[in-house]
Amino acid sequence: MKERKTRELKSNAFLVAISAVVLGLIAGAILMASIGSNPFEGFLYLSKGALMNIERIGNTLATSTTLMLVGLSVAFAFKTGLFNIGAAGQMLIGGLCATLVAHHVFLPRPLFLAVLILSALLGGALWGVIPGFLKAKFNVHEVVATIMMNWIAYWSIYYFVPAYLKGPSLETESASIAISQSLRAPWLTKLFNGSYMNLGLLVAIVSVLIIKFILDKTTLGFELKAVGSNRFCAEYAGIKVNRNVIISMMIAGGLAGLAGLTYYTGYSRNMQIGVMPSQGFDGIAVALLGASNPIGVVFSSVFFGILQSGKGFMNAMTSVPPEIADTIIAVIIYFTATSVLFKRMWDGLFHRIQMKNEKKGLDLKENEKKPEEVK
Amino acid sequence: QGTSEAGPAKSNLRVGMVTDSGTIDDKSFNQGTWEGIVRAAADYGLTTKYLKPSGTTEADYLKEIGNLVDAGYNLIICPGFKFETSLYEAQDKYPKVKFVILDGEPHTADYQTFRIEKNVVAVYWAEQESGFLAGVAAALQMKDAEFGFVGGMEIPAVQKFNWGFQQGIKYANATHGTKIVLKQENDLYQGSFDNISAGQQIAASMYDKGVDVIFAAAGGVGVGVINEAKNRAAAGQKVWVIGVDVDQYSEGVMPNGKSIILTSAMKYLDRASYDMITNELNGTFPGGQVLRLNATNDGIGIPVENPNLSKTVSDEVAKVYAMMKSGEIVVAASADGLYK
Amino acid sequence: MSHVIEMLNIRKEFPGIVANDDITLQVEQGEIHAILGENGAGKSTLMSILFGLYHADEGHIKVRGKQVSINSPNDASNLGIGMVHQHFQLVHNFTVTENIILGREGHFFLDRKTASKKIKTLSEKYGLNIDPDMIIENITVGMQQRVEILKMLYRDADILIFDEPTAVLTPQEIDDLMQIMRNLISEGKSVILITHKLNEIKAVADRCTIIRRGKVIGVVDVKTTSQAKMASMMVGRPVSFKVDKKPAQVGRVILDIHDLNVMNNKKVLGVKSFNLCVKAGEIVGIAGVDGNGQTELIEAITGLRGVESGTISLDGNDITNAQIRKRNEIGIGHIPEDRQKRGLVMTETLSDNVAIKEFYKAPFSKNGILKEEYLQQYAQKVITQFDVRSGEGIHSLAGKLSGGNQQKLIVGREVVSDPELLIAVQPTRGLDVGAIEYIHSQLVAHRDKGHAVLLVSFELDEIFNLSDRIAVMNSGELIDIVKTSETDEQEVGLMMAGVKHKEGAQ
Amino acid sequence: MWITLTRIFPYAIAYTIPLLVTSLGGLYSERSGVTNLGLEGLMLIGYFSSALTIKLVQVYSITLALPLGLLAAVIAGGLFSLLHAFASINLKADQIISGTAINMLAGALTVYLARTISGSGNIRILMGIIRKDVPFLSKIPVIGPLLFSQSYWTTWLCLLIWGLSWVLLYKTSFGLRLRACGEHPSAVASAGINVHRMRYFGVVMSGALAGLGGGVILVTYSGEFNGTVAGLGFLAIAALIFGQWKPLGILGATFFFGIATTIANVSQVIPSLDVVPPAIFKIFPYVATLLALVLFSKHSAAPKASGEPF
Ligand SMILES: Nc1ncnc2c1ncn2[C@@H]1O[C@H](COP(=O)(O)OP(=O)(O)OP(=O)(O)O)[C@@H](O)[C@H]1O
Ligand SMILES: Nc1ncnc2c1ncn2[C@@H]1O[C@H](COP(=O)(O)OP(=O)(O)OP(=O)(O)O)[C@@H](O)[C@H]1O
Ligand SMILES: [Mg+2]
Ligand SMILES: [Mg+2]
Repeated sequence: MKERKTRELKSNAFLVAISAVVLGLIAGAILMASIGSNPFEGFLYLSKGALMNIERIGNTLATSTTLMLVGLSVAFAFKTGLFNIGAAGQMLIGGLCATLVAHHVFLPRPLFLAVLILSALLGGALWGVIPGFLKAKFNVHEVVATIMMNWIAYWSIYYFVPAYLKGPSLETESASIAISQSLRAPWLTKLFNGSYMNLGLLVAIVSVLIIKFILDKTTLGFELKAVGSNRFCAEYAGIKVNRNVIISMMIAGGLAGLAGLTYYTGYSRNMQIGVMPSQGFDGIAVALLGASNPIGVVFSSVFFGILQSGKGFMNAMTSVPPEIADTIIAVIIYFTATSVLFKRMWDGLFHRIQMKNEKKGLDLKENEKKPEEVK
Repeated sequence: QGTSEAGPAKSNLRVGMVTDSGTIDDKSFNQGTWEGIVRAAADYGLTTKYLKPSGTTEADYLKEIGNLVDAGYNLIICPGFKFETSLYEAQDKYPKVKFVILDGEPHTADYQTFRIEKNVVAVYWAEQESGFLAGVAAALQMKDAEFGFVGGMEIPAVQKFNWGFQQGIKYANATHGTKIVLKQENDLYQGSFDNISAGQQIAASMYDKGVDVIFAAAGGVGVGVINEAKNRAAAGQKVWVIGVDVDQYSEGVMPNGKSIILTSAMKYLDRASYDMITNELNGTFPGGQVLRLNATNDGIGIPVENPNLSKTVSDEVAKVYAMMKSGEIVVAASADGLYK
Repeated sequence: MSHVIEMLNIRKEFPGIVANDDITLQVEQGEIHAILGENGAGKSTLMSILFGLYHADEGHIKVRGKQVSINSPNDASNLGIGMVHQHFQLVHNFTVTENIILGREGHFFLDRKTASKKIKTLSEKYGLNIDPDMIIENITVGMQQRVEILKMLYRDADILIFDEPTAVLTPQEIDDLMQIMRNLISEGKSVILITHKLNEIKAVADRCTIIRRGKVIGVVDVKTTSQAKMASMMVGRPVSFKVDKKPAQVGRVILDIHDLNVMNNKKVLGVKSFNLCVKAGEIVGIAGVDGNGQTELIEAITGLRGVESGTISLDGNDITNAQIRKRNEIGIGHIPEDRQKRGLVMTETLSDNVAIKEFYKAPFSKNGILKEEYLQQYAQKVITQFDVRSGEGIHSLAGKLSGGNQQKLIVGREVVSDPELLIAVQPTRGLDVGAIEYIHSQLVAHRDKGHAVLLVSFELDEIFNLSDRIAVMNSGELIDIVKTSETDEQEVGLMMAGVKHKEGAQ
Repeated sequence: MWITLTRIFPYAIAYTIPLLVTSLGGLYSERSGVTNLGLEGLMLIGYFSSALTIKLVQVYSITLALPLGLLAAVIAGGLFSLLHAFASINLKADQIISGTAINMLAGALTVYLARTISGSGNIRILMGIIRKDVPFLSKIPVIGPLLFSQSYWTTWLCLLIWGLSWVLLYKTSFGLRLRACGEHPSAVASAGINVHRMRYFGVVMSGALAGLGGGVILVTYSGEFNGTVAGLGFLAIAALIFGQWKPLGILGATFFFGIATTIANVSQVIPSLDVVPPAIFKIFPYVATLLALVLFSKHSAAPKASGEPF
């Protein structure tokens, strides 16, 4: 009786994520109510704005696409114990490379798409590999390095685009990319009734599957995870830690570069200067809420996509400012960061329920035993 | 003005606006447009709404237009040339909705095809005339001084202000004997519309170098310029700013009640949005047309009431304005022989 | 005869374990009172309660006859209780003075000069020999410990707790410490000493409380009790300190180290002109006090640290600059010193941990794709063979294992991969006697299969029990290599202190 | 060149000061053992609350409005940082994630509130602080025109805070304890000091000072709250590292950033600076930080326990 081994019910990542989401939505509701709006109406129009018709669903998915890839990038880096806060810069550079290709490379469509995707991948990877290298070689903390890289990308774009990619008259953005040179596909646009839905979603989904495969099934994933969980043990085991850090940041950067691809050559078809893409930071939220799991990232990116995509219509129908969506996301992230709280709460709850059940079970057993003892 | 007979007291017209980069109270482009809408709404009892897009890409603009349309808004006003390509698509996508674009006209992204449908009105202003008037007014008031120009981004509307301004100074120097200097190094575009600190630091440098008046056509960068001028004026220095788009007099007011806004180069944005709404209510929406507002149709000007300009200067400018109306003075909308 | 400390019927529970179960400890004024117990017996927990770091679930504490409640180290300190922790509580980049006055600065503005003078005086009074203006990271471990002692004296502590103070000291430093303790007693202070080393208890303690699994087994008078008696009380059965093993069947040279120089973290030579060879079929033990270059030597052999000069060859291959993986492939197994830091990935499953060195090659994987099934079978084999106990078998996370089971897992992984050279560093640190016996037998079995074993241990007993030859290290140098059968602990102890064989034998 | 220098120096100093106090805030937090990546957000909180306060008060008294606004910034920043303190000290959450959450929360919340308050999201104030030459001192040759002319009183306030912080950290018992918390918290605990309380102090101080930094931006060169501090909070963190977690170091680092940014801003107006493309000046501080990190990586002076829960 002393060493009773019952499997204790434990809260899991999903439960924690849901708790954070619920609290985020509640916080949103309180904020809406505090300015005299009806939260139910707010959420109704928010979801309508995102999902009301096929076109809006397409737009929501197009928004999610970029978030998904950034989220995947951040999640992948997390798995290797790195915090990639530089997705914004990697998006910019990936997007810049893709935009250059879109303007200057003319090839048959399938080949062109391959080159386009590759260019964004490489651009992002380059921007990711630099902090990776600095981390591996000089132990420069990747958080600071990637933040610096963000601003370097920002100002490089700021001066590069007007100088080399300027449209006929616009100073603030690059020349627009022709549909045929972009990720937009006429059949998709038609299917989704004229939305911005583009081939990026395919890129994102394939990336999710590849990353999931790499992490779960390959020796590379094994190494990366080992380095992420305990770099000292990995080193001891003969795994080249530095090489893995560099590879990881390279892949993470590449994924963020793809996010830039979907945003700048799929969603918007040009690059704006003086804008740090907010997806770079929303992607952190996506990764955290998705518990750094590729499949989790898919769900959380769609959820955040709905928030981002539906807020405009909500603003049109009610007096709730669209910034409520960002506030909800931020609250969710705070609660994800403090998820220990929920873990304790749920574990405590489960524990109590279990104790109760166990007690019942014990009582039953004792009842069963007694007659035997009497015999 | 006879607005009472213009339309019914209550109407099912719902007027929406999508803001350009910058906010609704930018004391400039967005605000001017919005003020016209608000005035019309008060006069005719309309429902209005503006949406601020989350980005400044074509997709972002189209999305907000779609949101307004789906929310039942049937006249949508879009301030800024940045809406040109989104409206090119929207005019076909929402044929039942009326659109007004200010400072631009619908065309494809590659500038190959310009097409304006019956549900769209495009409005342009002759900013160069406005800049010219402001230049003349400032020159006459200051007589012997050094001027500077700070633009936001190098886009046509801003450039035209600059070119007109330079021509105005030259005109005043030539015909009224003023001695106004504008050095090339003091004529620049900062490169953004939102970098307040850069605006402040540039203005400070210019004032330090002896510039007395800065014409700021630069959104948030201009806010920095105005802040710097206020700071110096409060410390007793004689420095001025020329405002842009709307009468920015109140922006330059210091605690002592005086304003450092010498005058403003205005284009009557509010009038455009107000008039288009009126037209729509009267059934005279000039769909398919490109309107050009200038001196001849009172589309531009400088503030009439302005304590910072003397009576004689105001009178003199009024004469110049009249000559502009009559075609006696023609202001070029190009940089010929001027700083960029 | 008065009790300066009385801890009565103390009980302390941690989730899933009763660390202290009805423990009573009575310390007399002016005595050195030892506490003896296996790892995890609850000694540190008991002292933490006395020092106010933990709060007892039951029981109470009397200090100098008065019942007290100690809720924080401050309370303890105010009662004149001071503690030298197992891990030093010193800020590495502060001066000695700053560390000592921390929390007792006196005024709002620091007065380092006055404090420094006071510390100097105290240091002289107790023969501690400390310069108050040195920075902690620049002084030796022994000095750091004396700083800890000064910290207590500065706070006017007269009840001093030492938790395993000698684990990190050289024999000379241990002798000094014993002397310091005697000085303290003669100044009227009382000392509680926790140590695993029976000879130290014998040397200085007056009485000893023995605990096992959270319970007090007895209190003995040290003078009249033999070491064997104390040991058997502690473990609960007679302890045999000997391992059964046949004479070694020595074969070819497996590890050959020639004139090796290795830098330590402070960028000075930690290993100096070192020569050693280990042959198949023998266990060579490296004896020495912690910090004398063992870590650097092992890291150089395993490839975790670069070599300054010299050569290392393994089974005839020069591996001086080879990659770690290459060394593993040629045949190095390594039971690392710090199992939590190096040995395991705590957040991964047992099966992944078992495969961590070999996952990349067949049959664990093919073309970069893992063979999950094989991984699991293999892990199952290892944990069955080495009796690694866990909640969910191979799917448990390594971090959920107890310390002993973690160690068994590592030993299992390294032994099952059947390396030509098995390097075992402190292989039984933190283990109970049962586990120790098992691991010792496995090391001997590995030797008997014709492989080489290099053992590093700071416990002389372990070295003597297992080794066929003993290499003694001091300040990075090889003092000598002797056959176990031809030497004794005394001689090796002298050599560990740097005295060469011949000088010692004079 | 001298004239150019005297011209841009005062503005470089003005730009440096908000960075300096924010970085100083980061120093308190890191020294107490808590990494605060949320400085950007905390600055924003200060920026917003000072704008709001000044807008409300300026209609009664313009002279009172500015100091009250700064006070509000300090208080609001301090209060908001409690979120980070609670997460990283009590809940032992990942401090980098918590800091990121603070940034996002502050960014979203301030703009949300500003939009419901002003409709636009911008809050403009009537008038900032007027620059003045410091009497007598500005007449000293060489350093007079460089340091003591055209300065805001907030500059001297912030420099005073910087000086007092140096004294507090290095000359007092409290500072000794605080720094010890960032190096070896359990040593501090065993000396009978409440580590959590010290860390709360560090974090709240970082919030208060970052808030002050945001407020200073408003009352000096910006004049309006517009929803972003454009990465200055991150730059302050970079300065903290660049300055090797030392008050004098961060003074140098922030001034370095200040002068680089000012040169980039005004290079268009000053012909002698126009030869170098502004892109170089804009990118320079970030590249320099990366290089500094590489150089210092061997012996980083980072507080040893910073970022680790206790
Ligand atoms: N904070 C804690 N939480 C949970 N369990 C703990 C905690 N501290 C100690 N324990 C457990 O309590 C038991 C007693 O630990 P303690 O550190 O007192 O042992 P010890 O006798 O000092 O051992 P050693 O000789 O290894 O120092 C061990 O099983 C240990 O794992
Ligand atoms: N500080 C701590 N906090 C929480 N749990 C702890 C702590 N220290 C130890 N434990 C838990 O207490 C248990 C015993 O740990 P410990 O490391 O003392 O093992 P051990 O008694 O040495 O093991 P073995 O009996 O196998 O030799 C383990 O389940 C461990 O996870
Ligand atoms: Mg143990
Ligand atoms: Mg212990």
